[in-house]
Amino acid sequence: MVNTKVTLCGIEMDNPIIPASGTFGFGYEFAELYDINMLGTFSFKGTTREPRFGNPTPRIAEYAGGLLNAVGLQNPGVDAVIETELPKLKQVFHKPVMANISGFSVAEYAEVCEKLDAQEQVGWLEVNISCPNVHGGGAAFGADPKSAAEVTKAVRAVTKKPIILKLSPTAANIAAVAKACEDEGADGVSLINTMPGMRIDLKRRRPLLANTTGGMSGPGMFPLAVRMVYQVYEAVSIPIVGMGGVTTAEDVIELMLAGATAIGVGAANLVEPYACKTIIENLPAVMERYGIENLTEIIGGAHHG
Amino acid sequence: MVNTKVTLCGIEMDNPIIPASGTFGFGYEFAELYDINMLGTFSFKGTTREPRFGNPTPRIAEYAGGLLNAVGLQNPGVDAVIETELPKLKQVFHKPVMANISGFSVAEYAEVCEKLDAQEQVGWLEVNISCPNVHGGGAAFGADPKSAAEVTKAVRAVTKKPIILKLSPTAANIAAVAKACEDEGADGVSLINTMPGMRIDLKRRRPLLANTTGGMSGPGMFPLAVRMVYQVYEAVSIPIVGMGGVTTAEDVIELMLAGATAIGVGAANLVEPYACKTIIENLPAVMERYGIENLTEIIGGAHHG
Amino acid sequence: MIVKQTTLTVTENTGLADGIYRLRLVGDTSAITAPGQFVNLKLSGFFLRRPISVCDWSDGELTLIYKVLGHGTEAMTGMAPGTELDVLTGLGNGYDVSRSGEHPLLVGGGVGIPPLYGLAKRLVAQGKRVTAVLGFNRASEIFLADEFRALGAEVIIATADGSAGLKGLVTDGMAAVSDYTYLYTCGPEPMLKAVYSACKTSGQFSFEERMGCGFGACMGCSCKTKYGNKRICKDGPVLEKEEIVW
Amino acid sequence: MIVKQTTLTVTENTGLADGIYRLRLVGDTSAITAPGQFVNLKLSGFFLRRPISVCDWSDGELTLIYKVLGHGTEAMTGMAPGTELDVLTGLGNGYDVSRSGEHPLLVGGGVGIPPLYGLAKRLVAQGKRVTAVLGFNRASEIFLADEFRALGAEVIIATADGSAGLKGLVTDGMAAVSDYTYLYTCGPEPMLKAVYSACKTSGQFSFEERMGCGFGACMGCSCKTKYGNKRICKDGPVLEKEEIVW
Ligand SMILES: Cc1cc2nc3c(=O)[nH]c(=O)nc-3n(C[C@H](O)[C@H](O)[C@H](O)COP(=O)(O)OP(=O)(O)OC[C@H]3O[C@@H](n4cnc5c(N)ncnc54)[C@H](O)[C@@H]3O)c2cc1C
Ligand SMILES: Cc1cc2nc3c(=O)[nH]c(=O)nc-3n(C[C@H](O)[C@H](O)[C@H](O)COP(=O)(O)OP(=O)(O)OC[C@H]3O[C@@H](n4cnc5c(N)ncnc54)[C@H](O)[C@@H]3O)c2cc1C
Ligand SMILES: Cc1cc2nc3c(=O)[nH]c(=O)nc-3n(C[C@H](O)[C@H](O)[C@H](O)COP(=O)(O)O)c2cc1C
Ligand SMILES: Cc1cc2nc3c(=O)[nH]c(=O)nc-3n(C[C@H](O)[C@H](O)[C@H](O)COP(=O)(O)O)c2cc1C
Ligand code: FES
Ligand code: FES
Repeated sequence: MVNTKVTLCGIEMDNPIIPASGTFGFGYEFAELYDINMLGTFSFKGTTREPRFGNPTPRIAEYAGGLLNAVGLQNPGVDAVIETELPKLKQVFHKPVMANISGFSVAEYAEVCEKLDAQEQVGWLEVNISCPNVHGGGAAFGADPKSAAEVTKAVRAVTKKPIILKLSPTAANIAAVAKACEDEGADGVSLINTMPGMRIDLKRRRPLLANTTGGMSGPGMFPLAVRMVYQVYEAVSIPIVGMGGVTTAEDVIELMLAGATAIGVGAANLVEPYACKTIIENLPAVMERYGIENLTEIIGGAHHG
Repeated sequence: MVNTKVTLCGIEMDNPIIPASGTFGFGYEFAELYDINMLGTFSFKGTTREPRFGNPTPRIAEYAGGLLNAVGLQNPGVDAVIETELPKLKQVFHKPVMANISGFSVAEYAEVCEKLDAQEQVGWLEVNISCPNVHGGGAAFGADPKSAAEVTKAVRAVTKKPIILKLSPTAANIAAVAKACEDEGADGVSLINTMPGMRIDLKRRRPLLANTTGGMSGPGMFPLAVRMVYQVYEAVSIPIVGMGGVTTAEDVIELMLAGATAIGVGAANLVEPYACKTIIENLPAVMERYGIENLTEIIGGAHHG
Repeated sequence: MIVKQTTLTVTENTGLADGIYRLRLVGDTSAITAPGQFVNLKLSGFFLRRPISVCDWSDGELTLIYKVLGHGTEAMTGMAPGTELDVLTGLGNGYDVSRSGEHPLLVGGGVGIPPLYGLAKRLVAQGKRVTAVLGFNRASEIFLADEFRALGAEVIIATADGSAGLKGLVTDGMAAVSDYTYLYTCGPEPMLKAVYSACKTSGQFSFEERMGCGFGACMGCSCKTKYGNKRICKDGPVLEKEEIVW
Repeated sequence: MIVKQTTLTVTENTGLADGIYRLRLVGDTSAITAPGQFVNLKLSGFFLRRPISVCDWSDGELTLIYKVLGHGTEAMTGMAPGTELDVLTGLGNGYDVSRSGEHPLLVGGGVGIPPLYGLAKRLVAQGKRVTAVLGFNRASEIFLADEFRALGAEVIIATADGSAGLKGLVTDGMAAVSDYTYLYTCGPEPMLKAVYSACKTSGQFSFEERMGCGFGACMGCSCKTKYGNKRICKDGPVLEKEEIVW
């Protein structure tokens, strides 16, 4: 019997599979399809201080390797998440959940994290720093080490729960951003968020997405994710949640060899609602095929040898 | 009758299609398959001062959106290109060719450009600044505006031929790099070069490519190319050679609407040796479908309206 | 709505009109509970599924009608009988037939017409008097009109170029019907807007949006309504006239 | 070599041994001119083509033998007769049969064996005495041995686990042949290296490499030789013993 357990920032998980934020809502849609307690955990929809409708539609486009989305962080706001979503979630999910937090200022991150820190159901705080800093000329917090460090510091001050900074692949040097987060007390990093891309509607001769650009995700981003996880693994000693284009149990092994301790699965859930269930069910057989007894033993394995 | 002609840095081309550097060798392999004079032009294999064998093999891997390559600029060196390749090319290609130049120092770029400037067959000098700067800690010249400007300036000093700086998608702000090149006298920019990515061999538990990382290209990169061409178009007024994942005549229209004057086709040539011929043959019908009479009229079209 | 992932087998895939095809499938249709719901088809070589309205269904059989629009629907025309398709079924809320009154008016444009067929069939079965206004660009694109008539529905055709029926839009067809009790409609958004303005009763409007998932997970298809934000795929595609915000 | 892109139709796709399949195709084979050349197959759902050696060919017919290694070759097992394949044919230099002398020795390991079959056939047709040393991991993986015998070749089997023929490597099989005039070999690189050391004559060695294009355009498959840099796909896959640099 192989062992799929991993430990992420001190919390043991039955397996490394974490549906990625924004692709699993608050879990209910999937709970109607299968018992989501089989998951390692899941990261809920990116939550902000105020309720947000997000961007106008169309918000979705396609490309050869997956999809582009410009949802624009639609969410009911942190207070409604706490009052409505978490109690509903409690009925169907009995493990610590990963809270995903977005913000447009350092103060907003801290405020939202502080509120979610008080929620017993929340195991980890995943802080998405791919959002534009409204006080910083609109560049993403995750674009440079300095602003990433600021967010980390502010969040660290308000919670003792594990904080995982979610990094953007647009960073000029993602390893440096990860290191800056670690230095300010981050317990982990997760990567990669989506890569900004664009499609144009040939008939209208205008950008297809109402928001002009959207984030690329899906299997077309997988080698980028592997490369960045590999680079970040060499720069930090905190655990990495690897994601970007994972669709199979083999992909899980590949990203873990690159250095990930746990694995986010995003786009795959949208087109294959049972994707995470299937990956978890296939994992033991794939581990056996590659002679892996304990999943933890392969984390970062591609760096040695 | 639709008109597929475009003018790139003062040189008129029958159509905008340019097989991208590194995917078309010096043209002979394709000249055996079809008359390559039907092309707009083509960009020959990246040429350096010294002959280079490049990286050890394996140099090629696959992903859902295309391939990764770590060829590592294998080429016979500029002197052999001039003595052997260009005379051979003259037999089969009668249009101005685009010379693609790589280097590892500013001086090398200038020296190679100066030599190729003297070649009558060369119409444009495409200067690939995605290479690591050996005097700059190994970061790519194209990663920041300052080093991109330095290369442009040095090359500008040795040639009156049109120089086109080839930009890397890893730049934190590719529009700023393009602007810096324009300011130093670049006649055009081309983008995007490949995006560094990585695959891991599950059996060996080691990076699949001998070079660890390789450049991602093919249709999985197309929305990234569209976004970057769109952004650069807003920042500069020199023409853009757009490329990255183009496989169809529709893709050509899409990148031109984003702002490209001419279109590079790379990975597609490798798996469909007739890709460029097919695109050129399909272009008039696709133009008619979208009501385009003159291709030039749609350049940057997605920005208005 | 209860989503079901299932494998359906193509039994027929034939052209009905210019660029319009009928796809018949057999397999488990148990998740389909109301006309106006849709299914989401996995096509080989494409990442996103393609949402197509249920035109008609029975136990074990499903009929879809699709128009060739882009690469995906183009590829669909090549699916031969015997092809197995991975399909998410039971998506969307669908129309509420209990609201129709005695003389429901059904207004459809182009590929908005197919879901109205399954609706008409159920309304007729309940003894309602059904009038259908069907809008097309031109005569060569007309489909399903005879099938509506065969159900016993009164059919009014409108074509933009006047090559068949009334020359004009579906709203011109609606003007010819004075005594309808309720309205059901589906079609492109500009048409829905015009129908909304012309509509003299309450009614249900079915919307289209580009979708990431089709079952409520991604917020790709959100719209604002008077009753709050809704997802076209899960809380729709059918909205009440009263809640619509244009 | 003259590259030709053509459409070939599958007529047979059957298992020969553990994980080993024979694929027969019909269509235009006119670009194939020498044993040891290869073709490059477009598989639906994969970006890169898959290079497979020509096992045997005649005017209008082509036989390939492939081993299931990864996702692409796995998908190949599902290609039913009638499937049309986009194939680049006529790739690579192939073996030079004129060099064989009277008693050529052919040494193949695993899926390095198929190209040697087409070679053996042509050598036998020229009246040469052919000996083939065929190496496998175990008895259940043996294929083509009977076909070599049917040609009239002497066959020596070596299996790593001793479950058939000699227990050992192909070099153990080579040791049993003393009077060969020339050597042709194909197999995994460690085997080629061992064969190189054991080889007492001149010979030709066929190499594998991951390929971007397969026709010389991308420099994806380069290797160094004593005669300069070569592309396995175009200047190879067959190299002269004398030029090899390990
Ligand atoms: C609830 C619903 C029901 C539908 N019912 C029908 C029907 O019964 N018959 C029919 O012919 N069409 C119907 N459509 C529209 C149909 O989904 C699109 O025509 C189809 O997805 C186009 O795919 P494509 O690959 O040909 O186009 P492409 O433009 O190549 O597709 C690219 C992407 O955009 C999406 N897309 C493009 N156009 C549309 C559109 N108009 N609506 C939604 N997504 C789009 C595609 O799904 C795909 O994800 C329906 C759409 C929705 C949302
Ligand atoms: C000149 C030549 C002749 C060959 N002849 C045969 C033959 O007759 N029979 C046979 O079974 N195999 C042959 N091979 C090997 C065959 O090409 C690979 O087994 C096959 O490409 C693996 O594809 P995959 O999708 O199953 O593996 P994956 O690992 O999923 O493939 C991923 C990528 O790596 C490439 N790749 C993986 N392994 C190899 C390999 N060993 N050599 C080259 N590319 C590889 C694939 O082509 C693909 O581009 C030959 C290879 C070469 C270069
Ligand atoms: C529709 C959609 C919505 C997303 N919303 C969020 C979000 O709210 N917060 C966040 O941190 N990441 C969000 N992401 C990014 C994913 O969590 C993930 O990082 C990314 O999609 C890469 O993984 P994938 O390729 O498996 O999808 C979203 C992605 C998608 C596709
Ligand atoms: C095998 C290979 C070799 C390449 N070599 C070069 C090169 O020598 N110089 C260069 O500027 N770009 C080189 N490129 C990048 C391409 O010219 C092009 O910018 C990139 O591949 C994106 O286009 P595509 O997606 O159409 O391939 C190479 C790409 C490939 C796939
Ligand atoms: S398409 Fe995903 S929520 Fe509607
Ligand atoms: S594979 Fe492209 S040159 Fe050999």
